[in-house]
Amino acid sequence: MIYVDNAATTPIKPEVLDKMMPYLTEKFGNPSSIYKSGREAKEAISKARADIAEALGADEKEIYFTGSGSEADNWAIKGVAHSAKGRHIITTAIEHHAVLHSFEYLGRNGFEVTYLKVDNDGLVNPDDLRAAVREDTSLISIMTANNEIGTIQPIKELAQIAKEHKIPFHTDAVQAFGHIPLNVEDLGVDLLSVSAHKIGGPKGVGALYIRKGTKITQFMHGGAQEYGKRASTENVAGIVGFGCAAGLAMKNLDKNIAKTTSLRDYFIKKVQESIPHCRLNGHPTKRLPGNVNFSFEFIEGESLLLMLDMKGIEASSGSACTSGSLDPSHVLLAIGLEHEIAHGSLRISFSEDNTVEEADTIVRELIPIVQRLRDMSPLYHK
Amino acid sequence: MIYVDNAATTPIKPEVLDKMMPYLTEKFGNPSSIYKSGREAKEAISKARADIAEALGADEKEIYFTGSGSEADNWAIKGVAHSAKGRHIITTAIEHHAVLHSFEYLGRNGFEVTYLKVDNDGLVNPDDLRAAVREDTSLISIMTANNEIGTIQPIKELAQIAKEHKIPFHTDAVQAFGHIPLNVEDLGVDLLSVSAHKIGGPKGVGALYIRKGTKITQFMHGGAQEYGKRASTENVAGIVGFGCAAGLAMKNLDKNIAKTTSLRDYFIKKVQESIPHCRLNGHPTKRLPGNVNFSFEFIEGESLLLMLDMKGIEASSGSACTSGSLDPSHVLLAIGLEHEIAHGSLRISFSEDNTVEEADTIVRELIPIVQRLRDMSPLYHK
Amino acid sequence: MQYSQKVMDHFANPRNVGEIEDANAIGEVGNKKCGDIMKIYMKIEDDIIKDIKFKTFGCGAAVATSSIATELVKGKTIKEALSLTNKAVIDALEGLPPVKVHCSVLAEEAIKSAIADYYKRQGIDPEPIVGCSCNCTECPCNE
Amino acid sequence: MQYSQKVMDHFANPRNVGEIEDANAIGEVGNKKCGDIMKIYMKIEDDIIKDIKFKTFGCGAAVATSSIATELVKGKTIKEALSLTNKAVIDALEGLPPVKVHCSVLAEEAIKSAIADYYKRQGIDPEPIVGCSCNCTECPCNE
Ligand SMILES: Cc1ncc(COP(=O)(O)O)c(C=O)c1O
Ligand SMILES: Cc1ncc(COP(=O)(O)O)c(C=O)c1O
Repeated sequence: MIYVDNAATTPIKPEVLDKMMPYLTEKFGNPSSIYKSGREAKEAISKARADIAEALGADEKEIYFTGSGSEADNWAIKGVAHSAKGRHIITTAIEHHAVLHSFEYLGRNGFEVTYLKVDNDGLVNPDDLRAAVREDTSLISIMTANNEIGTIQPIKELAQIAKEHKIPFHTDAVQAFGHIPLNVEDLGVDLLSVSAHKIGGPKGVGALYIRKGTKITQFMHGGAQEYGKRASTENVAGIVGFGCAAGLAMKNLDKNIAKTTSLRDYFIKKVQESIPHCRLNGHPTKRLPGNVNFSFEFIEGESLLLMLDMKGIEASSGSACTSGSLDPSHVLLAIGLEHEIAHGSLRISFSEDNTVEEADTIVRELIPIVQRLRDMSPLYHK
Repeated sequence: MIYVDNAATTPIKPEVLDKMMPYLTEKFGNPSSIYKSGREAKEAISKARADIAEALGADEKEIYFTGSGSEADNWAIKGVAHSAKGRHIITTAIEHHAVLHSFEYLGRNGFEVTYLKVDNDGLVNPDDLRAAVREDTSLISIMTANNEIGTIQPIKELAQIAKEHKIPFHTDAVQAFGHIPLNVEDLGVDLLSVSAHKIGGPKGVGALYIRKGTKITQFMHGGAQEYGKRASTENVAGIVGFGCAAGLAMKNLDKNIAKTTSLRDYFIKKVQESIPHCRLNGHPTKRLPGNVNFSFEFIEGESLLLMLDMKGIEASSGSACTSGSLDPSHVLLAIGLEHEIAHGSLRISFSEDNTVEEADTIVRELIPIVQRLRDMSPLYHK
Repeated sequence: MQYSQKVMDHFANPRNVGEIEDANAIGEVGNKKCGDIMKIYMKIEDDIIKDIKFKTFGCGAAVATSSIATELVKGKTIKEALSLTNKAVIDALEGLPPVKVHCSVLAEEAIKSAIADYYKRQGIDPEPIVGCSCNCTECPCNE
Repeated sequence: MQYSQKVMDHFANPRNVGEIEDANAIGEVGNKKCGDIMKIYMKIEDDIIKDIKFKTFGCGAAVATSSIATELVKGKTIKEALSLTNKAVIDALEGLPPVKVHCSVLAEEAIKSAIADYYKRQGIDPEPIVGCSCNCTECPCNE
């Protein structure tokens, strides 16, 4: 099996699971309990929090664990919007659904939303943001890197505009964290979402960075966990795994970037050389190291994925959440693709564990599959 | 080490961890992905959902996994309140903070809240509920069993009152699920919260039962997971663990109830025989099988816990969330305890894995500890 | 979303793929926006569908429903073919995921569309015989 | 919440627990509602705290701060004892969790309260010397 859908989720790294195991077995105490097994659990969480904080250049007190990247997004967006007076909020047309649907929800509940357009490479134009800002703008949320096409936004420049207008700036960094360097001070963002399962950690754990002084309402009410801001008995093992995965990702960041970037570019070149009528989606260089997104004309994405799966190749046609839905990717439409081309996209997301041999195998299998589907397609004429 | 704080959390059962392991290792696919590893994950979730549904006598389509019991409570309460027209909501004075603080939040945001009183045993009087119901009441939430004093409410009778007035009825069954028989049809409730880590499952997974036709807004926006009602990449391993733990709990329910009830009653009798000035909190018989809650006059609970901890006994002075807080338990105050007595409570929560020998050891250690603290107390006069 | 084995079989080994050079009945339904297009070619003789082929742009279910639908009507009379329902297509495939049911509708309509074309070529108004589905360019995903 | 080793030591082995039969200075601070009550007994001779004992109803930190405070002032002059700050109590215990800082305040006030009692017994108004903290029945948890 060749797994090249690391943007959808990643296997837990063996070192990470090792660190989690004690908290799935004998160290099972509730971190809120004052006795030994409780204190051990609490310390483990503190340690993980410090790891995440360090990875982001943040203070430990600014890191709040959540149950997912989606929860971090929901909390950031609804929490900031609801604590503000202004009723105008800004995001982009290519956000992940966790952001997009949170904005749509606010849009149905008294807020006015501006969705910034992107160019053909998926980039937001800072001038567009400048033009969109109003007196009553109370939140700007722009993702660091896109989950489908991998395009990396000029967050520093965009956050600077927000700062000039004293508007809280949130970025969904779920795809970027652990894959490219990120520093909240350098970027100048006020809120930033991350998720463990995209970097070799477990599913069901995320975190939200909230800059000190940022006004945000509570999302989950109850016990005093997470500095009293996010109730729920902590997913101790999950949090420990997240901390460990973040630490590993940071330790190997440069090495991993070099490796996956060269694998990505090698693969892109080979596909372009061997399959006609294909289009690379996303920015050629400002893109996530592991991300490849191709549209193959005349064919539909799901069929392509199923055929690859039959050959033991696990890839995606966009974000995992949209598979099974009938709509073509909102991201591909936003970068200007025609509907039928948007339907025919393939996302390959490499991790540092993928190899050149795997890339070669994928290309070798892909060529006849694309041809076969084209031969079956009423849109294709040789 | 003697662990008798099973109401705070429980160790993961070995069988449960066994079932989880594949999903922490090779079966790591994203359940939204269409290829093999994704489909495997999706099937595992369906299986777990069926297990939870069966344990509750519900339909699979009525079970929604969440990131915790707290999230299930937050969603149920805010989701129903926000989708209703009426602005009056009812709960009790002894709810867990996840419920209580959600109500307080709504109370600060346009809702009027009635907090039902309880009697000295912690029981809600159905007549009080009848009297509290108004034309514009849009939600009633009453916990099945209390986490501190173990009192089990007459939910069936209370839910019947709600039904007569067509008011959605939610019950926080986090402490009750897996410990006493529960059937949503028999109880007649519309929403019910549960959590995995209280029944030998992992931390960071809960579920909400939502009766078909119940109006509720979405809490977590994003992907189409959980029938489109609760976005987030699923905590697959956690969900699998929850399903397995629920299955085990149901299989052994009668046996476990018999065992822990007799251990509880044995322990209560021994303490009452050997330590003067103590008071059993909660109802003598309508209580959770494993729950014991004593107040020892003249002494403070945290000191008691620390001394027990030094003897290797892990217990609690109330809910885990309130330890470290300065306020005495709102539950103990609600059943009419004086402040200084409310400060001196000890909760022992047995599981089916605790033994008579452990109970004997606890009593043996408890006697001199209570005496020592009393000798140190300015309130105690021999 | 999980396909049955039968769906996967028809997807992996679709029957009757291709075009018929001298087809006397051609139908096309679906549209690019929706992401599913089915084109059916038939050779009808003496009211009997002697040969049938398809070309499909679409998901796994779209391919599988096209394939099974051609199998179900091949060698049948026009009348029998017109009585093919999307339900029969689903049953023959041993079920379809709910989000893919529209593909079975598309397959039913593709057959009808080809037969309508057959009547048109002969100067017969297909509407009373085939029904109104003969010009289906609206795909169910826009509903 | 995590106690330092020093806190745990003073909690597990509190110094100077008990009462002094012939005490000439007794102070009590805190209240039942708050869950912390500290009672200090002193034997003062020639302005020097010759002996000191305490009884405390309260959490681990309340016991530990009582214990360390009595150690810190034992054998000291009244003036030295009055200069004891809650900060010094915290430092001597190598830190306290934030939610427990009020216990160190209570310990400081308990000492002052006993000394105030000493002056009162001698017909001297303690207020100018000890300050206003001598009648602390309001506990910090109500703030
Ligand atoms: C009665 C009750 N409700 C809700 C909760 C919260 O559940 P969780 O710890 O999964 O957030 C708990 C336990 O902490 C509880 O005892
Ligand atoms: C950009 C982006 N944001 C948010 C999420 C949601 O994170 P999670 O899967 O932890 O809910 C994802 C992945 O699913 C993502 O790619």
